[in-house]
Amino acid sequence: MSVPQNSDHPLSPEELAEVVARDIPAGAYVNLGIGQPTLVSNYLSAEDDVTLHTENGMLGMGAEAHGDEVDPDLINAGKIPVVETEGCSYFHHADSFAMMRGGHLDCCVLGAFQVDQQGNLANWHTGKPDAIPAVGGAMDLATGAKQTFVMMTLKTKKGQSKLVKECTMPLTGVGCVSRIYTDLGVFLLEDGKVTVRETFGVGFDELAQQVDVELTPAR
Amino acid sequence: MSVPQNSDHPLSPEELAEVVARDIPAGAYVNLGIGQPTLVSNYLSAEDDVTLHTENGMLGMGAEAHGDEVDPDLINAGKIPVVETEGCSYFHHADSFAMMRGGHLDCCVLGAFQVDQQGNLANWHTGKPDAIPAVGGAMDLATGAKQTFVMMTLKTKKGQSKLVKECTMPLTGVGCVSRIYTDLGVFLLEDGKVTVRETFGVGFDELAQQVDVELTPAR
Amino acid sequence: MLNIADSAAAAVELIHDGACVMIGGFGVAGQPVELIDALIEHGAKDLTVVNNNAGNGDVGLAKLIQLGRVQKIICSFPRQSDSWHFDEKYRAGEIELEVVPQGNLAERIRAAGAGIGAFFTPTGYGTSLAEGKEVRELDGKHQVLEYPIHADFSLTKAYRADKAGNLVYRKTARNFGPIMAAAATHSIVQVSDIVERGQIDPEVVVTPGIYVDTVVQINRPQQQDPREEGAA
Amino acid sequence: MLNIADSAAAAVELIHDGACVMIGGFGVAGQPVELIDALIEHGAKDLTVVNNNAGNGDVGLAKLIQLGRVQKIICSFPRQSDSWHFDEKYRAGEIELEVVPQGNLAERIRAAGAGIGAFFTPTGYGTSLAEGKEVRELDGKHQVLEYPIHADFSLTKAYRADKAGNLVYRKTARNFGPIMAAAATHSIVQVSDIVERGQIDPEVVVTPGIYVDTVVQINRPQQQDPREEGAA
Repeated sequence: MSVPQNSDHPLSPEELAEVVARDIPAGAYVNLGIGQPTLVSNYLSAEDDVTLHTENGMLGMGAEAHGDEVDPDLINAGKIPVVETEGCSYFHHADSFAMMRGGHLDCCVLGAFQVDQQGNLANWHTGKPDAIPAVGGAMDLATGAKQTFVMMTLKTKKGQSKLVKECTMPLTGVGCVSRIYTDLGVFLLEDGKVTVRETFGVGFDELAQQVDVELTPAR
Repeated sequence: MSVPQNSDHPLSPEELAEVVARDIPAGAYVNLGIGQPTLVSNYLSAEDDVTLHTENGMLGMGAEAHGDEVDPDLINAGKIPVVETEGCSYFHHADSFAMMRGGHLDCCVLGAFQVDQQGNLANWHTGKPDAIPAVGGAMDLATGAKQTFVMMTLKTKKGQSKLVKECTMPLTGVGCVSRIYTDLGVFLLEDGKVTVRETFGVGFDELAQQVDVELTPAR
Repeated sequence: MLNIADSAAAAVELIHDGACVMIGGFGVAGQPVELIDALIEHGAKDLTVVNNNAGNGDVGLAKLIQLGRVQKIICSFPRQSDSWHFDEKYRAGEIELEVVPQGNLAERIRAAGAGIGAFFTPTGYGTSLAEGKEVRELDGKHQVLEYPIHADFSLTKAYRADKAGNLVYRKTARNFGPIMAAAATHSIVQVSDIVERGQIDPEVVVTPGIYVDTVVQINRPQQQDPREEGAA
Repeated sequence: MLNIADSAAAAVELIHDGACVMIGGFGVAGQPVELIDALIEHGAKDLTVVNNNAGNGDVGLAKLIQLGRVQKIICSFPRQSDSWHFDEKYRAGEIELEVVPQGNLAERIRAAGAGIGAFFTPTGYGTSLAEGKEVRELDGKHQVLEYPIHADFSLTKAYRADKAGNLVYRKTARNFGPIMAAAATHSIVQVSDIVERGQIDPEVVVTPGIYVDTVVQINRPQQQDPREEGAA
């Protein structure tokens, strides 16, 4: 088994964000979902020339705004005030989602409740019968980008793997996830096969025991 | 028969353009087709506050440009250089035709080869087997506006009526024409019935004999 | 022809019981606060509201819902930490909800303004939100048939209008404004500023005046701090 | 990442035999004259071309057709007083023609860029151009199902680009530029001017840089007098 264990401890969200950031190609157009994925922006440098998209109508979104920078007319999809970057642009909602749906974003990084080995994603609805359904842009993001990466802890607070054979929660998108970044390892999904690229704080064999999905080591 | 004969001679294209212009409500958004309909703009005054649309991406199109006014980047759908008016705006082709298709134009004035009593329009193709088909924006114009007016001579050069029971030429649009302005009279179309509103240089009875469609006098 | 209303109250006076009303804004950005307040005062009921959310706190759309004036809401994200009035009405079975993925919501609104009768979109395929909908495989993807959302009225906010009704917006406050104005039979827009024709460069007009029926100038629109509103 | 090409020749070098190439412009306005000339020099053949017309006179697209390099053309108005090269090839059965109503052409190009798999449009219903196409009655109108037009490359002209690839246009030269850049896998744009990031106001960007792959600066683009071109 030749899977590299690249850390002696499970990664913190910040450490994991750095791993994701390293994998985003220079010059890419990227949408970072609300929550953990937002951290990725902290590890993108100017030389990476990565342009951030926010689905409420902006390319070239900058960092969170503070103090006098706050402009109520300039917020991100999480409704947090942000700033402009040089070369940014604004457009309306239909144009913004056309950009996404049309496959123009190189990559989208999303959180998840569950991902299964077919790349199906569940991240919008816990499926509880009394929960009010609320999807926002989750389904559009899941299916629109050239590549959809998931970033999550591998396990729930109760210790259950979120990487599953088949999602039991309501789906957000079908076969859309190509890569999963977790605190315990990075998983590549292709044609129903789950390959482990690297692990963190755990060996491949130990990891394989904790997940009810057949894992293949990367060559 | 109470149809007013409002001229002692058949109207010239300029006189007819003036009749059409009088019928365009103040404040309307209008598209004037290539050819005779273009003349209508000469009889719209500033108080009418009529805004002209040109399908190649402009609202608030002004008059034909002359001399130093000519800007190769500012042309109308007939590829004639025009000027701006105050309050004009530019947009791309998809937005321009969305504006038309979405029913936002109050009125469109078009030329025609034939119109039939069902309001079907033929104005893009003579139907000759060796003719190369070329439609441009004709079909979009025919069906997009709230009202489509036709402006034409009632007869062909060979003396045949262009107002017919059923179009024999290839259609541009189905049931789209609500009014026909001709040198010999104005016809209103509704539910397959053709009403004559007024005549020019000819009485109602004489006109009725020249057209192979049942004509009803306006009350 | 453009109607320049004297007040927000005058701007919304034609809104009738049973109307479908689109309300612009994403979070606080682009929210036509004064027009919504005027609609609350106005009293129209049995409304269908199209908005990205289902109201926050105790004001604006949330207030309209609390008052029982909204019969149905079409939105992408009704569940927020402070959407208690919607929650209550929904759980009591007093409000109908149609949840639409945000991009499909935007495209359906755009389709209404653009005269498109229906379109196939990959978003939502295989999910509960596409249940019972027609599906086709196109361009190698399963796609769902979606229909336009038309409205009787739209309430939106822009930055500036000229007297031809041309609009420009500010930053991400543009969001749903342009497409809602085009999708509504009667669009009502609040702006901070109304200028003469020719005072907005024709190259930078975002919403051409043809889409605008009524504008009202609200000099200093209310605007919450974005942080005071729940995330979505 | 934006590729700033040194010359029109370098800008078009990736165009391969058999490619589908969209060419912007309506009449002379927005015609990417230098890019078309570079494509003529380049030599790519068996092309499918998407343009509003089918060439005029003996230059540009007409020349490309004359040289037998265009296998198929998708356009709204191929018949013009000076489209003799197209006429000749068409009558000789040497070029395939798909005539599309101009608004459907624009919307099909837009659909390709926007990821829409198909859409229903009223334009063309009941005409020979809709023969054999699927029809549905929607919103009280018969509507025809139309599919997106994707392209491998687009050649368009804008006024100015910044180094993020953001574009602005001039007047009616905007026409097909924004939608073709979005519909093509690789968009190539000639501009009169390239400026630094931040030199174009983000509010007035018409084509965001995400849609632009290659730009080339042509300082003084050729431009015919509009009157020298046939009407359509």
